[in-house]
Amino acid sequence: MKERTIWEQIADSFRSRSIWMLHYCTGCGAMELPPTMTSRFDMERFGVAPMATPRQADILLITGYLNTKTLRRVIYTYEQMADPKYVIGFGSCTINGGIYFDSYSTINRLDYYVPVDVYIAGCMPRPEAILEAFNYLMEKIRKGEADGWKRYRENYEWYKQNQIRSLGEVYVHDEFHE
Amino acid sequence: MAMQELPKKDFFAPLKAWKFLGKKPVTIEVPNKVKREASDRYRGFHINDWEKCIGCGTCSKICPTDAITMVEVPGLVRDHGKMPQRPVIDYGRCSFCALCVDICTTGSLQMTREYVHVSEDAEDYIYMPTEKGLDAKRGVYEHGKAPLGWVKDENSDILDLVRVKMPMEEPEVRVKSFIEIVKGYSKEQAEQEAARCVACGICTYTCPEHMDIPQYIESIYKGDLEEGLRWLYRTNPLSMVCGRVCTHRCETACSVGVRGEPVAIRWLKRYIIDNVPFEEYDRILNIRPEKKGKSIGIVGSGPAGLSAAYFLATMGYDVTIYEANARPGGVMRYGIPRYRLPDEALDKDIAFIEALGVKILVNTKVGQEINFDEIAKKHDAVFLSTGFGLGRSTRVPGTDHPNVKQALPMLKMIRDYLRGDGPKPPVPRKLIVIGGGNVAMDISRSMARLQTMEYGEVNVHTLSLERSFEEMPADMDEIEEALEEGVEFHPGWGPIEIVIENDEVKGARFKKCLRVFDENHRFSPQFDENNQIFIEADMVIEAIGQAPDYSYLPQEIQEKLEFVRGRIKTNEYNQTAIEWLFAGGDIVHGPDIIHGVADGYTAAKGIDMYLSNK
Amino acid sequence: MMSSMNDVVKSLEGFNPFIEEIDEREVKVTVSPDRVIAVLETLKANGYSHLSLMTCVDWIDDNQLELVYILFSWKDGGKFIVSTRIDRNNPKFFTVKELWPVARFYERELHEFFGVEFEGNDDMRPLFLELWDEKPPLRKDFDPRDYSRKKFPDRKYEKDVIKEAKIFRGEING
Amino acid sequence: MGEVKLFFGPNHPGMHGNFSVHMYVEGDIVKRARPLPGFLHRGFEKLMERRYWYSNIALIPRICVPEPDINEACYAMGVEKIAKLDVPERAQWIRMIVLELARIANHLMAVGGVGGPIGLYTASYWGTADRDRILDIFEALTGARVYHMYIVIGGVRKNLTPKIEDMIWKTLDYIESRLPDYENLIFKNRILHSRLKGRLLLTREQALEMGVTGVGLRATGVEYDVRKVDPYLFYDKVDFEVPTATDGDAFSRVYLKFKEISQSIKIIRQALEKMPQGDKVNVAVSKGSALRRIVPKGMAYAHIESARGEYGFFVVSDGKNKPYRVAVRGASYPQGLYGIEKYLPGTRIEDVPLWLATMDVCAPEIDR
Repeated sequence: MKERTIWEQIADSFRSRSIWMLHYCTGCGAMELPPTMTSRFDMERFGVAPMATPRQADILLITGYLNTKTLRRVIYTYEQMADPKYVIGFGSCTINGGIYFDSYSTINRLDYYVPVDVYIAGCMPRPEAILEAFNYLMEKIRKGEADGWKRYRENYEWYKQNQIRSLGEVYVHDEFHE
Repeated sequence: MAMQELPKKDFFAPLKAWKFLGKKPVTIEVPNKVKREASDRYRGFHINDWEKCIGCGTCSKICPTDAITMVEVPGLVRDHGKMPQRPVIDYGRCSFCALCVDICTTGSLQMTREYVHVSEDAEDYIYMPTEKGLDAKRGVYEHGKAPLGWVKDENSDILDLVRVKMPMEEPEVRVKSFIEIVKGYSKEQAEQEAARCVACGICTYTCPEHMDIPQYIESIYKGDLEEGLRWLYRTNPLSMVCGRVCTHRCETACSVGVRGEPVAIRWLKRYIIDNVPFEEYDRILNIRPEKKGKSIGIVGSGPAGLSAAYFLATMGYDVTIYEANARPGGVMRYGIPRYRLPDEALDKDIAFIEALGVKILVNTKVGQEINFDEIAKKHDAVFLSTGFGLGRSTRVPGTDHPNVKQALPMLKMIRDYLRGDGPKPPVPRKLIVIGGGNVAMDISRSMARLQTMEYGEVNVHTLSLERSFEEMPADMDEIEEALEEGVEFHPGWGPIEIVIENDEVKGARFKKCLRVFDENHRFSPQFDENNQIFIEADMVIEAIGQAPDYSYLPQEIQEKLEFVRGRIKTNEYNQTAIEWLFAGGDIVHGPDIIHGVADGYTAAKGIDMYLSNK
Repeated sequence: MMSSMNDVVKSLEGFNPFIEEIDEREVKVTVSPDRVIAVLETLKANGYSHLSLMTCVDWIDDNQLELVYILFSWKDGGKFIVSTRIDRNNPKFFTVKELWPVARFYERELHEFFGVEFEGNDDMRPLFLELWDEKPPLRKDFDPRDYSRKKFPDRKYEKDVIKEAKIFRGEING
Repeated sequence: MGEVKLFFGPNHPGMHGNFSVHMYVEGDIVKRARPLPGFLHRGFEKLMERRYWYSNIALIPRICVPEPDINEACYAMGVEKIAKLDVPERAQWIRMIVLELARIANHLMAVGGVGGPIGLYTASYWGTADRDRILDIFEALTGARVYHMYIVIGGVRKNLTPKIEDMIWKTLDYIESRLPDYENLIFKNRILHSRLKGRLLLTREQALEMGVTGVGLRATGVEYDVRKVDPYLFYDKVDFEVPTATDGDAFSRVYLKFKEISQSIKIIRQALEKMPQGDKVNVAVSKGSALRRIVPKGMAYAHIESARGEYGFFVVSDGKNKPYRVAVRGASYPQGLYGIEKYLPGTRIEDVPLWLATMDVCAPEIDR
């Protein structure tokens, strides 16, 4: 890994202290996000807060399984996000397909399509585990190790090719299509 | 219900919220290492007790996510009832349903309350559970201290631990005659019992013959008996016999039996045989070997001889069996009592073997009717399976009296009598049987039947050196059934003498046995000479073991063979020191039918190899 | 069977139905395809106006698809399972969207998952799947595992789990 | 002003779950709307055919995430109906307790959920925090917070211990004590009134024609509740009311959910009192290990009143150890698909998330 300049180190340190997650419930793991966000577990004390639009968000939470239809939107969303950006994979499904390993519509491994910075074990992970993952990610950002976005840029061709293999085409459907 | 109306504008209404200002805030800092402890039943990460785990792989079968794979661990031994595999869990699949814990045959797989595992490397999510748990790496808890979460209890258990009860004749009924005790499963019962099997295959390893037990049980479960029959005949031509009287070592290894009653493998085998019509065998099994033009001689038509004959015949050899008795079958025909193994069952098995072209020459005792050398000359290879035909004696004073009998000849006499081949055996009013093995049970129960038929009451005392039923070599079911039929047991007594008055047996005296085996598990009984009993009897039957008879073998052959404690030494293909001579059954391995069948199988392979290479 | 359901069953007699009682408040009515709409209309008129579910079962061994309409009455709590079988190779049936407008979506779903065509319902666009390129997925001869293997690769772990486990157990030093 | 095409969702903070509505709007008014489901389609009905009757319990709770227990109960009841299985009485009471706790949790979440789109975040915070108390009960009873996998064919997996019973009593008391606060701070709140009152009106005829069940139907004044009309478990042995309203608007739907919480508390208390003691809480559907337990040939439809309406499982068995076919009736299927197309045009853009929130459109159960 390249040596970071002092400025980059300072920037990383700031980045790690205010990460904004994109508010997109891609799968069932999103069910544990409301408790994590609200008073009981309160993720805001770590500087993590929900954000409505991809442009302003730092992290993308893939909360569990992704079916092909969602994956297209996720790729759109991920590419819309500004660098540096990070991805957290929730639960078994993002690692190796989880319980939907034999489903005809869900993907099996997330890092085949977009780079993943942290995985959380569990089905679904508890809020404490989610907070642990946030802490872990912050630590990684601080050390400059969370470089998924760089990998996506460097291996763009590989990722694209995988996306096409599973999706046919990355394309967003319009219900009216007139 | 009156709908909630918007309250009138009240200036102070928003101030209601202020009442929470006075409340003490509840803020708990997130601890650094150990997160909030999960509940008692939490389904967290797995642990597996490697000592308890038998590697049956049931967890991987039930897993709805295909997360568990069984991986062989080098260094773990494959043993009776144990496999060297251990589960590996993929947390990229696991859904934490705990079905694996609930179905675990041994209870070794459990879940902890641990739930935090975060990593950027997906490789960290495959894991082989040990006693320590996943935290052994992170070092969150002290080693092995991750508190247990979800464990199995009797409600969550999804293994079926209770056997389908085999319908049997009532003791009062069965003791009056020699009708078969076990009635056999009905279709429904057999399918229910087959459903208990988890198809782990541990039994296959334990079976001397390595029968395809999970496969034929699955055939029963699916209702496809023809397929089941094919599985049976792949390794065992005496399924009819084994389905009734096998010592079922497989059931002692059965993984379901670790916590509950093992699957009734033997009865299921019997169910297939009982329910496929004999006429269909030829069509189903469809054995059409190419003739090889070589011939094999087999001495003795016991389990080993018949099994070898079957496998050799399927390979295309011409097989001739020499049998001393009037009927083929050996111990199955003359040893095992009729209430356990009816003649018809045996006839069916033998008939099928004969149908393959095997010649069985009965009343041909080698050494009398035909010379061994003649057999050796006639055939390309010879297989010996003459069994243990001689009884052993305790040699206490008085055993030379004519009313002190050996179990095997008595059993033979009873069977001959029952099928009308021989005279009625003497039936004493009071009988002593010395011995604690299965032969002792057989003779005790046979005599009990004869007594009931003759006098209407049972008076059989069975004494053994072993001091408890558990120690006795006989099967527990046998002992229980004998008890039900009225046989009286006296475990822990050794004979001193047979009391003879006026040339008639009056009874026998016994002394208390203190121990049977010494520290090195060698047979070395010790007695308390002061503690003696006397039991009245008109007849004493000794059933303490059998011995082989090699008198039919010519001297020069006997000299060439190696003997180890009365048994012939062979190589792994049952080949003796003489390369064309093979041996099997009791005279090589013992002590039961299934070992004989296994010997026949390996010997057939050995003979085939020997003849193909010659 | 409840008496109120019994009356309804009697009114269906003209359609030559095969009646099976599943439990006290649940009755299965099997009729030939051409009579289904009439039976559904009769049941709806008799209070069984709530279409709980419309679905399909693939009986591949009989080469048939079984269409199932489950009707529920809010009045007496009875359920009618109306069933009919159509040819699996040429699955065509009639729409019931005039009776229950929501059936339009059920029919779209069945078209997508089983390939059933509903005459009279022209909106047969895919509902749940996007760019589907195989036979209808809920048919019995479709193997989702194969499809998943082909399109969505699994992870191949490379870690030496045995070594790790032995280190955990303290058998070897890591 | 011309019509503008607007994609609402799936990635939108006002969206409930992963769901999308494509619409044409003119100004703020929706002109045409079409639902676009399928973002959560996992093919459950296919996957269930590939797993054993028993191992399906790992799969089914995932069909509906906010209230997973209804799936387990429905599936179990359907199979029990085919197999004509007698479930231990205690297990039935425990199931009722679990289902009602799930209803409370779901309604708390829904009351909180409506706070999101209208900007009343107190509701979200309170609802979610109080729901967590119920999740704590679930964790103690079933071993997991969200996916309980607790109700199985033939009963429940583990017994209800006195310790957990005590926990339930205390939590119920707590939640009951909170209800007046909810009433005051949320349902007397001006924001809620001005945003929900009189919005998204639905008449009884419209609701019945659409096939809407649950609070969406009861808000139009009918007392149609599966628990009353077609009682399952022991709902006929407990005393409870079905709250109804006549307005048929968004506000009354939310308010009915809130009212149902106290009815559920009432049911659980009765169940805890009436429940017989015992150790046995399940029976096997047939002899054998779970790998080979079979269900006799047949088909049955089991439905229950979920927090969102009638939820049903249609189960077909061909006598083997795996289901032949399982079909799921998601409670929000009519309002989530047909309802959006038919009743959203004419409303304002900001009412769209309210339709999803107050009619309880649950994306995973529509998609499956």
